[in-house]
Amino acid sequence: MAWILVILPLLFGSLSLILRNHRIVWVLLLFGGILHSVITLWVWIRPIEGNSLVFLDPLGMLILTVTSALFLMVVFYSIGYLKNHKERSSLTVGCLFLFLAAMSLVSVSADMGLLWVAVEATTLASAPLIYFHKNHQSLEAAWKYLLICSVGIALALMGNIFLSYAGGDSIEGLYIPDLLQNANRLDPRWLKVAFILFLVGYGTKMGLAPLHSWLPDAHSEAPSMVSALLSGSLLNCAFLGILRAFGILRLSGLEEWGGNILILFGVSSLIMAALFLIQQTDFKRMLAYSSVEHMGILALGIGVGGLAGTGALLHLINHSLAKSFMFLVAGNILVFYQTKNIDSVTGLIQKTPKTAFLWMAGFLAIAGSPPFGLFMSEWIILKGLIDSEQWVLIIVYLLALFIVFASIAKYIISMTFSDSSPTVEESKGSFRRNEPLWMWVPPFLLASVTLILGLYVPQALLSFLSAIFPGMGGI
Amino acid sequence: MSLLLALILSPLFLGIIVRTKAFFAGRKGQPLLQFYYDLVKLLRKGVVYSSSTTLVFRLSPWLALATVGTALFILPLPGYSGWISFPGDFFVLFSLLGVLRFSLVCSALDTGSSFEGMGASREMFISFLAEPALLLSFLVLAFGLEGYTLKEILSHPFSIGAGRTVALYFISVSLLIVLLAENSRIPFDDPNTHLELTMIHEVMVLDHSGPDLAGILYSSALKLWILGSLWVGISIPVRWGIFYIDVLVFLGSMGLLAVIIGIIESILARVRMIRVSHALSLATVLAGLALLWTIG
Amino acid sequence: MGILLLVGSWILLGIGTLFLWFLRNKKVTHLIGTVTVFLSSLFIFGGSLWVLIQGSPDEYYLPWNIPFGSIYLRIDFLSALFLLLLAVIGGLVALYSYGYFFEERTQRSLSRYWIFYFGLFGGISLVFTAYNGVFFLLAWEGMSITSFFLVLHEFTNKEVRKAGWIYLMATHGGTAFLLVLFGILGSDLEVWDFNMFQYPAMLATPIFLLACIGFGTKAGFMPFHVWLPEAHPAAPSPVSALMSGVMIKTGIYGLIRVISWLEGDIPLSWGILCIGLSSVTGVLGVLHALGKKDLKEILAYSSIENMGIIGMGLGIGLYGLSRSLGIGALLGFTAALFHVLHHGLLKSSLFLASGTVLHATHTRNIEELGGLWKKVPKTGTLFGLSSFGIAGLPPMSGFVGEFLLFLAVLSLSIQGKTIVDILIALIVLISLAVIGVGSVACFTRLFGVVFLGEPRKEKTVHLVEGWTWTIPLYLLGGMNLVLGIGSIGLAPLVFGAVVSTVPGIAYQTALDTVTILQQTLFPLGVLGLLFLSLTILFSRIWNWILKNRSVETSPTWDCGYTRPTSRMQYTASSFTYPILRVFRRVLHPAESFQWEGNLFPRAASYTTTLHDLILRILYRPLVRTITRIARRIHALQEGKNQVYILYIALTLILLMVIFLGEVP
Amino acid sequence: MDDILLNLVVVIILLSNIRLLNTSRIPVMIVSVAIQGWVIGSLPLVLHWERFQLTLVFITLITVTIKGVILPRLLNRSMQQAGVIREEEPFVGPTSSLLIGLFLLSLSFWITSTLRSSLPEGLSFIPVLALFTVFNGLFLIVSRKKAITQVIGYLTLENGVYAFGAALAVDHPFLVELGVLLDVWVGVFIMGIAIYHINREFDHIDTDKLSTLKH
Repeated sequence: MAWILVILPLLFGSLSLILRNHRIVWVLLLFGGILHSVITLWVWIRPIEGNSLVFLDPLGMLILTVTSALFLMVVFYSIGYLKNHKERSSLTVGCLFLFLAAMSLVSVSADMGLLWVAVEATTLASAPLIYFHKNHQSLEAAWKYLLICSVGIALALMGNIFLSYAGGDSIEGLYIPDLLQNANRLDPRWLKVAFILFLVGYGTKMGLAPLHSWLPDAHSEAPSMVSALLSGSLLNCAFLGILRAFGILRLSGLEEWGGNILILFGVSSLIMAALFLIQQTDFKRMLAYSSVEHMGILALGIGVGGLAGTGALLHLINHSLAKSFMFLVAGNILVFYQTKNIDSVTGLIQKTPKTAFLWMAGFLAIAGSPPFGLFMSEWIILKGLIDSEQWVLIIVYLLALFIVFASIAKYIISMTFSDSSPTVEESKGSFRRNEPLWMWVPPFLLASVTLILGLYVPQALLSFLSAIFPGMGGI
Repeated sequence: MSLLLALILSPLFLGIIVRTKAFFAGRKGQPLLQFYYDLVKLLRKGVVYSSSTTLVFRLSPWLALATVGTALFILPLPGYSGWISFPGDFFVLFSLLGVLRFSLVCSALDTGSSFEGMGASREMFISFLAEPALLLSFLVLAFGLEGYTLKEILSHPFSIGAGRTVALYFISVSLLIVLLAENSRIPFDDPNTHLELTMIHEVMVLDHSGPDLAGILYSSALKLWILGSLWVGISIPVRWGIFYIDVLVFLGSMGLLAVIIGIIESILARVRMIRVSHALSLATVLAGLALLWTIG
Repeated sequence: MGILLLVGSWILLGIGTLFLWFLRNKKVTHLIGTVTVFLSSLFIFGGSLWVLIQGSPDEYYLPWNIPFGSIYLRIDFLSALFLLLLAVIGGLVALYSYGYFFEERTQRSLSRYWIFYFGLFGGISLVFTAYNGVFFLLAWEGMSITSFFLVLHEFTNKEVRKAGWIYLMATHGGTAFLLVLFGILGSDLEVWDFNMFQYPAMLATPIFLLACIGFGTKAGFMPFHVWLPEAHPAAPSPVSALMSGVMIKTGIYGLIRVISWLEGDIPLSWGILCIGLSSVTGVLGVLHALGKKDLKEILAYSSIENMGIIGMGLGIGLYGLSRSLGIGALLGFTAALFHVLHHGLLKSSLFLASGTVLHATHTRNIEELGGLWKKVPKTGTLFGLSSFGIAGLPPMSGFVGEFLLFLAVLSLSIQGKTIVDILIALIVLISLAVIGVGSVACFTRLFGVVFLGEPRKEKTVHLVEGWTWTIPLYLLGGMNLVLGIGSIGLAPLVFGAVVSTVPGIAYQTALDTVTILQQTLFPLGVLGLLFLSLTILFSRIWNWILKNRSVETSPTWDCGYTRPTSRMQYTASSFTYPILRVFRRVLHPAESFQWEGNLFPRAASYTTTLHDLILRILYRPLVRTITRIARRIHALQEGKNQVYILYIALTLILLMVIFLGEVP
Repeated sequence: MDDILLNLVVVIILLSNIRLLNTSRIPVMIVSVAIQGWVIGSLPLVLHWERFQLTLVFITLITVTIKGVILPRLLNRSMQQAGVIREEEPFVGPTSSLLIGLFLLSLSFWITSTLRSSLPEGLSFIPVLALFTVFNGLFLIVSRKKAITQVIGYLTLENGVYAFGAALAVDHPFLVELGVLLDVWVGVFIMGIAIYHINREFDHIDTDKLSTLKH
């Protein structure tokens, strides 16, 4: 049953690669996206038991749902976006579907090996998407993405091998439920190495500093809907790998040890992101670095555990929504101004009010200020830190968040409110005022979801999240 | 009673000062009642208003008189309670002097004359330095005598306690300095100079004429009287408990104060503007010393 | 009932927002905006008045499905007092805005203004009524963000954008501290309702520090005040009026709330901390106000100074509580609340008047202004009155607060008797004296230079004094005068708010304080009346004297100088130069002196400019350092793939070495 | 007989690594990677020949063909396309590379010291070797400029990983191995394409010129 979630996009992808007519391809895209999300919903309603390879546990469900929802939004956006790039439609759509398939596989796979294969597959499926624009920069970005992530993934494979060996003869294979059950019978020495390898491997993909180096390039060069998927879903998938490993580690009594490493990565990512956001000149890179920062927050929260862990899982949802919608809006700005340079974008609010509105709202959202969901989740994490009395961490966390807020605010204000010099219209022949539906409806929907999550967090959701890891602490 | 005394005798007070100075200069000097003649003469004149002035300018003499009048309701005879007396009334007294300052400075700025502006600025400067000393010394008195009202403070200053009487001397000196500064006497200002660049108080009222000028002059005389009686109440603590004798004593000591001021004015020279701050900070330091004395 | 009225006002605001969202007509938009705010302010006024009259707090509880959150609205006396202030100022400012924004260019900017104004208005009222931590913080942030957009109203100006950014930074940073504060207070609580908060004893001092920073940023305590002198000049004047009149008071409100939660004995550090912070705030604030040349900047600094006075009141209160000198404590808190009301009324009216000046002259530099009284007499009169009041002179209400503070200090020193008490009293008193005289100097300067004398630069002044421009000023100024004289009438409300909020007050002390208040406030009122009647009397007398005299006008006497020009007037900077000169070691006013000409004097110019002390010695260097570090760090990402992979390898090796490698 | 074979394997792997380190001619590198592929591909058989299974043979065959035949051919082709046969001025010259290689070897000895004790006698050297190969691959990627040399480095890395797999996780579903093969294969395939594109875009494959995106 769970296979459908993988096979279906695979099918659609290959179809759209075969028949190259862009209209058909668009229809396929729309249909596939909707179908996938429908199936995901159905899986929620009628839970299914997995087999030795695939299953659907809460964690997987979480990632799967986020991915599927984002994909749906991206579908609407991309159909509008591809109108201007008809010739590349079939390849793009095909790769999008393969990407979706890979990500769904990641979230449903019940075997660490399969998970690993899936993560590698995401790399391969998304590389052509990053190379969408077919110019020097995008090529460079794709090349870096490919090489760095492959290296990382190779390390993760080593992690798999070590894990299987840590199991010894007692545990057959890498079936996650088995591992979780017999976690205490794993050989800690090998398990530790395995975890470090997983962390570095999947962490490269997830963009934890200092392994994040591919992330800004890829996000800034890829077409915006792809950046949205990369930042909103792919990073989560990589994080899922780490979470699986950490789950095993927790049960084998190494929680403290592993948590410290995670906290280390979280802090370093927070600081690096904050410092790199100062004096940034490219607004898509700005968003990318903010992703690094949020990944750091996730790592920190999980590492600290307790309430912070639950907060981190909530933050995962919020960040995916907010960041992807921010990337979509950035795509609009890119379409209008034909530049990613912050200084040459002026007077959004006068020229494109809807986009400006969304851009401002998105800023408030990703900078973690009310009434958006990220405020809530960041705050729960802070509460977790306070409860565990990690005063130094609290200071670092708040300071980094503040610096991030300050620098992003600076850019956003100058872009949105600066006086629009007429030269912009004159020089940019392609400057357009009208904002078609596809440009602002999907981001608007995403934004409203984040908004709701900021003002109303269902108890069901919270209990669901806090049940994911036993003893993760609820509210 | 104190109200009437002040209203009647404050110009005479000025007269005594002038006479003392004349005596020391070896002149015969003007009659003691000269200031009454001046006031009457001014009241009979007409007025000339500057073309750039506004209502504020007209308001100033009224406000000045009203302020001082209100203050006189609070001011007690040393040892007796004023007409209106309540905890912290001396703070009200000082703030009323602030009102007087406000109206005068505004009227000075209203004329748009550079000299009056300068005078206003200097007035502000001096009071800025004088105010802390004044408040501080009264805090010391209130704390030392455990009194909230002027009556309690002025009735028996020397009941402050044997060890602390030194504090009273400090305070009376610093109060004297403040008195001279606030009423722009020598060494801070020369009330009867005629070079505008050096004047402070007088230059502010250059444009007032006739009844307005009379009002201003009278109010400043009253101001001098008020501060003077405060000083007297603290520094000359002779109380018989019999009202009329106490009144006579008070008047005598006021005369004494006038003579003292006259002597000071005739033996001291006017200090430079820069040095004013030194003198006034000295007053504050003295008050501080007094505080230490009262605590320890 | 009170809550109902409040909710009604919020509903009203919501409906107004909907209208504004869909309307496209300029006039209608403007009208709807004004009317909505005015009506809802009436609602709020009624609600708070109801609570005050009925004499018992009014509350409403509804569970809310966010972590630690609940919709818990509560109007007690304290909230009611602040709500009254909000209602009065908010409504009048809205009325003023009607005239001020009448020539606004586009409908969109108008509706933007009004929607955010609704947001700010409603946000503040929520802050005053929210009784749950999360709810409060959400309202708090909503207030901050909407006010940020209001500050950005004239965003095409670069300065405005910078100011907006600084304001956003300040308010957000402050909120961060509040988050930690509530996190600590609400530890092991299911729902963060205010009435459940209690202190972990060993964290008491850090908690108060957090509160002081978090709420003090909003209130403008030094050194967290930097946003005020930036945001107030940048914002349109009505907005500055609302922000300075009410919004910064939310900081004070928060501080008082934090105080109200503590039970048992208060650490001495609280009072001392608060007093130290706020006396520095007051003195430095007034000194900066003396040195600045920008009309609204001066007003902003004077707000800071007044916050200092209020803070000193709170500090005395806290100190008195911890020394169990109840009377002094109560007097201190009462003084603080009185001063809150006073400053709210007068500062908003001053900002509104400055708005009229700006609208007429298009400059904020007071060195270029002058003689405006003759152009806008009503505004001039009210500005003069307000300056008089804000300088803390009797019989205006500003004096009542300072007087009560003085009384508090007095009773503290007399009853306390220990050296620390005396020193505290000394500090407060000295700073009170400096602030008092300083503000007199500052506002005589401001009023005199802007409205009196002759215009220093010939500017095209187009006179605007419609009734919407002047009525708010009249009402605010008048209310202030009434409060000053009839303070005895207001005292029960304020004192009730204090007694109902401040913990650990014995019944007897309360009674004694009441008697003291009666003993003092009544004579104050009498004196005020006396003063007014004397003034009127003298004016009558003068008219009678001058009835049959010659009253001529001639140019100002300039010591025989034949052609006096307006440029010969004393400038604002030289007016306060002597005072600043005393503090030049601290403030470092930048002086520049040009003097061409060798033997024979030619054109010479001398200017002094005062930059914010804290900004100069604290924030600028900090930002510079962080930026430098960031630039260094950027070198890590030079684009070479090899290097990136090197990072991965190094990370791997390091992790293995640190977390695995043990020497065999 | 058995340990002779093992020692032979060890020696070959070590030598190939060292050769990779200190040569700058790409054909030579390709050849040594191919040899390494042969040996490491045949590791499972060598290590576990006593429990002789068809599956083992099967895996070995596939691995050897891919690692030892197909990939080198691919690399050769892209080398021809790119028209480069030498790695000019690498970031780290051959001699110093050797020194660093020694350092890496000792490092991998130290890191695996805790693990080796828990291994059966015959296998105890494998972690060292494999880890060394992995580090070696990383080092090649870091220290060389040409895209193709970096691919070779990546291959070496994969070899090391595979060595681990072959040594430790042999009695395990073939998922992992298949994964390896698939991914290596596709990876290199895509990289081949990428190199082809880089070549066409920049008419060189010096990846250190690919550094326009920074900060």
